[in-house]
Amino acid sequence: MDIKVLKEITKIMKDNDLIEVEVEAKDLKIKLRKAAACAPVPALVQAVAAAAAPVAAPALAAAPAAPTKNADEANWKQITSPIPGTVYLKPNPDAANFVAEGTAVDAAKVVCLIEAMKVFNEIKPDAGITGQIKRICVKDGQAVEYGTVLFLVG
Amino acid sequence: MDIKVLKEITKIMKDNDLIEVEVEAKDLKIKLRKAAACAPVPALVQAVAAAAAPVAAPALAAAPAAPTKNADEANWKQITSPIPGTVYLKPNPDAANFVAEGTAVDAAKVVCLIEAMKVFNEIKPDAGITGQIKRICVKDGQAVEYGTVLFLVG
Amino acid sequence: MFKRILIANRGEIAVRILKTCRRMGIETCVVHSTADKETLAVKLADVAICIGPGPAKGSYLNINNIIAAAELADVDAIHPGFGFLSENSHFAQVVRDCQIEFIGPLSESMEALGNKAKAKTLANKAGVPCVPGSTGPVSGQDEAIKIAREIGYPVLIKATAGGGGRGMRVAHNDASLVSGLIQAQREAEAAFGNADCIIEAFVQRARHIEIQIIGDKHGNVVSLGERDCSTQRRHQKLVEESPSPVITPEIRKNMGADAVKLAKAAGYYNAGTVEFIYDLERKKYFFLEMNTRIQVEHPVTEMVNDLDLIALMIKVAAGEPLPFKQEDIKPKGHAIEVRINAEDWQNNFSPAPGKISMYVAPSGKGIRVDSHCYAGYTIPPHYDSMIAKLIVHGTDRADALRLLEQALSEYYLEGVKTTIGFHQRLIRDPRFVNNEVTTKWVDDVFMKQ
Amino acid sequence: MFKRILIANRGEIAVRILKTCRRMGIETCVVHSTADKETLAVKLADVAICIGPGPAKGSYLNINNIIAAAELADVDAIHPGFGFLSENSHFAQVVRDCQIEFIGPLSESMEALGNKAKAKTLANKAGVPCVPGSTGPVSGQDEAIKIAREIGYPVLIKATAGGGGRGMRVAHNDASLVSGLIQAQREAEAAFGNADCIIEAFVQRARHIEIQIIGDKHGNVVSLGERDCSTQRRHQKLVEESPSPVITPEIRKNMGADAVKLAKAAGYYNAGTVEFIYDLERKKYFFLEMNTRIQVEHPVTEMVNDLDLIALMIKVAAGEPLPFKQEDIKPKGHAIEVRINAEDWQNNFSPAPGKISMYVAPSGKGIRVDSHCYAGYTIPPHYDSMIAKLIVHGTDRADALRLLEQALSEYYLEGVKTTIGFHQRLIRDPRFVNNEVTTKWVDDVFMKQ
Repeated sequence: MDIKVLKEITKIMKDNDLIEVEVEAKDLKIKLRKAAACAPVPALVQAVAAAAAPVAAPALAAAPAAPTKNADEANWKQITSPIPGTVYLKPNPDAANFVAEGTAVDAAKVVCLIEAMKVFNEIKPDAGITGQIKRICVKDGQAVEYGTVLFLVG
Repeated sequence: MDIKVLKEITKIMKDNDLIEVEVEAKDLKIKLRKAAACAPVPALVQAVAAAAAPVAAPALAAAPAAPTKNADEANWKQITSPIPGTVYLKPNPDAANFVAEGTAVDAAKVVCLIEAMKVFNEIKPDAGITGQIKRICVKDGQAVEYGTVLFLVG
Repeated sequence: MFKRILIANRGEIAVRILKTCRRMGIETCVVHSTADKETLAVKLADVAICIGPGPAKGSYLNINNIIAAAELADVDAIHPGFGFLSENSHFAQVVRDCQIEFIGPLSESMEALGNKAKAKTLANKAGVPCVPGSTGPVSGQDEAIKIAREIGYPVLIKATAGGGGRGMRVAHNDASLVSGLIQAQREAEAAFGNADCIIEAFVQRARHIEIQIIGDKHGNVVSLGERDCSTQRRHQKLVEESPSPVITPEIRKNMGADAVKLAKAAGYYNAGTVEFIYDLERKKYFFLEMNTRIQVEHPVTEMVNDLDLIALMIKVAAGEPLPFKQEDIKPKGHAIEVRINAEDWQNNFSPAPGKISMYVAPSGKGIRVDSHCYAGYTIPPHYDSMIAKLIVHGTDRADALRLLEQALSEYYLEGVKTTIGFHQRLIRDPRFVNNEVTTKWVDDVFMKQ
Repeated sequence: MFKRILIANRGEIAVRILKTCRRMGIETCVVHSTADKETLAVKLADVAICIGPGPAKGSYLNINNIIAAAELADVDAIHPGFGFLSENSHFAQVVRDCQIEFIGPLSESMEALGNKAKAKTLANKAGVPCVPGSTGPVSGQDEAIKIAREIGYPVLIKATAGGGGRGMRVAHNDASLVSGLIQAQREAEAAFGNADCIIEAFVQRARHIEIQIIGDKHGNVVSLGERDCSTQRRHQKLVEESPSPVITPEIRKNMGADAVKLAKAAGYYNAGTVEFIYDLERKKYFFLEMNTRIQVEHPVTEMVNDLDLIALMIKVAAGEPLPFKQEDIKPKGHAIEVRINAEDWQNNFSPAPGKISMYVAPSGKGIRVDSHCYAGYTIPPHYDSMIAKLIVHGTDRADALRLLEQALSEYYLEGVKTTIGFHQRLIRDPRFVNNEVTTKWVDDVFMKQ
């Protein structure tokens, strides 16, 4: 084995804030561990396969929403509540939801209503958020605050 | 395996703040662990390289004494003060010091006096501390407290 | 009594209000920005609702979102604290229009007294002595020069919508008056969207003395005595104390009566502060302005009167009559407050936000600390730099100063620069100890030595 | 007055003593073990000296090292706090032999009153009522049975050197007396190196009431009123209050007079506490023992009397006469102290040392917290588990309980388990509120429900 391999791995560690790396070649076993900010290091171990390819840092979802499940999710965008209020997913009790998982959305599409001060505010994705609804993060009638994640769009 | 490899690995460890390295050659097994930033690193982890001899753990000097300078120092033992008081390095003002750097010491050798409660307490190394005085960490007449490092012995 | 109160503020005053609510058995809803998720009030609140991003414009000044939170949390009343929307009469009106009680005066009273020129007119009518000068905004340079010559130089140029020293200039002659007026107007336009300025006689050696008043909805208004806030830096109060060590009992009594007179003239209720300037040469006081809200330094008044001003505000807002009459108010001892800010006082008091790594506040008899900080808390850069208010209450001023010196020496805080060192130096200065301070002293003398 | 005092203790009492010293302008030297390098007193002290390893035997009980530190720091006096060497008459004598003032009573007084059998003899002589029973250690089973039959079962077996509930047994008949005596002697021998036991009548429904006294070197001894510490778990005090809600003014007066009588009989000076058991059935009190030092619960007495007991201890140690007479002592209001410990109270109060990650103590009028803890502080496993003493002072007991409930709800502490939840539940229990508690109630009723 060449010492250079070790050096390259330590560089990857440094660049990705990893605190643990395990590599086992010939049919490959890789184990990486990242530093938890300050907390008692939770075992967030991600097994990645692929020989020499650089390892993507497992981005933590910023929001206290649902935990991310796969690599795709890291790229999903959030539609958040601009105001504290009550979420309504349908225009009226008897109607269908504005959107479902898979619905295509853009800045023109009403995705839900948030009632605040007796006013039903139509919520649309911010400019730049286009794609399909990947997940609905709130329930009909749920109270939300500023910044609560309503939908994930991918 | 060449000892140089070991040296290079320990250098990589030091440069990258690693606390654990495992390398298994011939078809490669590598394991690296970095110190978690905030957690009070509990296990004094021992670095092991391939099939070769174990590498000494980079022991942290427990005392707030002088910073260690070279690998040898990690093995030096401390003679500490058992009592708050005033250190005297010589038996009387006109005499020579009890010990100098290089003096051989063992549990029978008086290395200094600590005056406490008008009594001059003869300080000798604890049993098991033998070797040469490597460094004198206090000055004649200095006030010390319990645990103050007086001498390093190697 | 209210069942649940929304606290539309942050920092130590949010904690202060929350504690009184809890003591009264009232639930609390604390609204906060995304930058304040870790503030103490959020942790202590019965309900905490995020209302917007860090910059105050989107959160603590966002009327829509605050009202939305109030309806979501189903509160009976809103306490605005100080700063932010506390003196916004429109906000008070919106709150009341939503059938929620605004814990403060009527919007009309806020409008009548919150504007300096209007307030001065009202004070003149009510017979409260004002600094001689223009009775309203000056129309231009010519009128300014005419008035300045009448009252004699030096004169002070002040923005009617101003506060905190912005939009203020001193002029010593016609030339500096003209240039000062232009600058003040420009600054006022930028800061408050209103360029109106008034002109008045400038008091050379002044003490800043203010009267705390409280009124109920039944027409009762009582003065709770004065606070002397003369130790200022660039018009920002640094130290507040009560009683004032420089005025006579007679002046104290007249000031209090005049403050009550003014409040009554405006149909005022709830807590308010009537600020006066006291001219050390003429030994006369003049009405400066009125703050239609609770003030940072209110604990000074609480300590000498042994009462809870926030509780009184809530009670009178709920319609209760004041539980005392003017003759019941008998302040005891001497209280001093200093503001502990996260500022590098040796470097022009520049703000020093950051993470507090170690925090132990002083405690003990006669020592009070109002704060929202704790070890591990990061002071966000969006808001003011206040860490805590340290208030001491002694038997007399010397005793209070001893207590203050001790409390400052016991304040154990690491991680950010603070003004503790400034206060330690200040209270050992013989001129401060001997009450030789004027409102300009810190700027002109103390900081230059 | 002393120039520098050595504080031979740790935890909150070290901070408590330090603050009073600072208030009095006296420098402080804090000695500490290697496990206490991060404690607050070390950070606040003028001089801090490490005297030994974590286990108390090598540090806080190491007389040699403490005296060495005292000479190194050149102190005038040593305050022993409570626990550790505070009741060690040998230590007091060594200190005085070194020309350093021991802030406490004479060694002779400590010896006369620190031993329970001796103290009881002295009390009997002085005419202070004692629980009927043996006047000294029982020689064996036969004498024990004879005495027990004379005074009637149930009887209590107590180690003369005991404390904190160790070496204590209740016997309801001859058989349980014999086995209990053996157990108590064995326990006492192991814990205190002294197997001597006395036997006395067992009071079924008891309140623990104690009198705080203070004496000067001029023969004056004054009672500062009582503390009721009946809420105990396994003989460990949990809550202390003053005044006692169950005794009459007459009993209070007699208890105080008897406490003073006993102290004078022993030539006692400085602070001390005379503990009584109050029999709720007979409505009589009996002398239990005397603690010849400051106690954990002393703040309760400070609050109702508006004085600083630590300052008084220092002053009388320096030779000053007491600044008041018995008739000047007029306690006001009602004070309650609860001990906040790092214990898992739902799991048999097992100690729960560890790191405090978040710490904000309650504050406000009538609320006092004595503590050495802060966020980031790790409670070492070597010593007791006390985090803080929370003391409230209200106008009456109901007011104090309201304040206490609020203060407990404002106590914001994360990282370790605490007894806050226990106290919250306790003070809502109607039997506690209505003063139906006896010294056994927590063990026999409250913890079993």
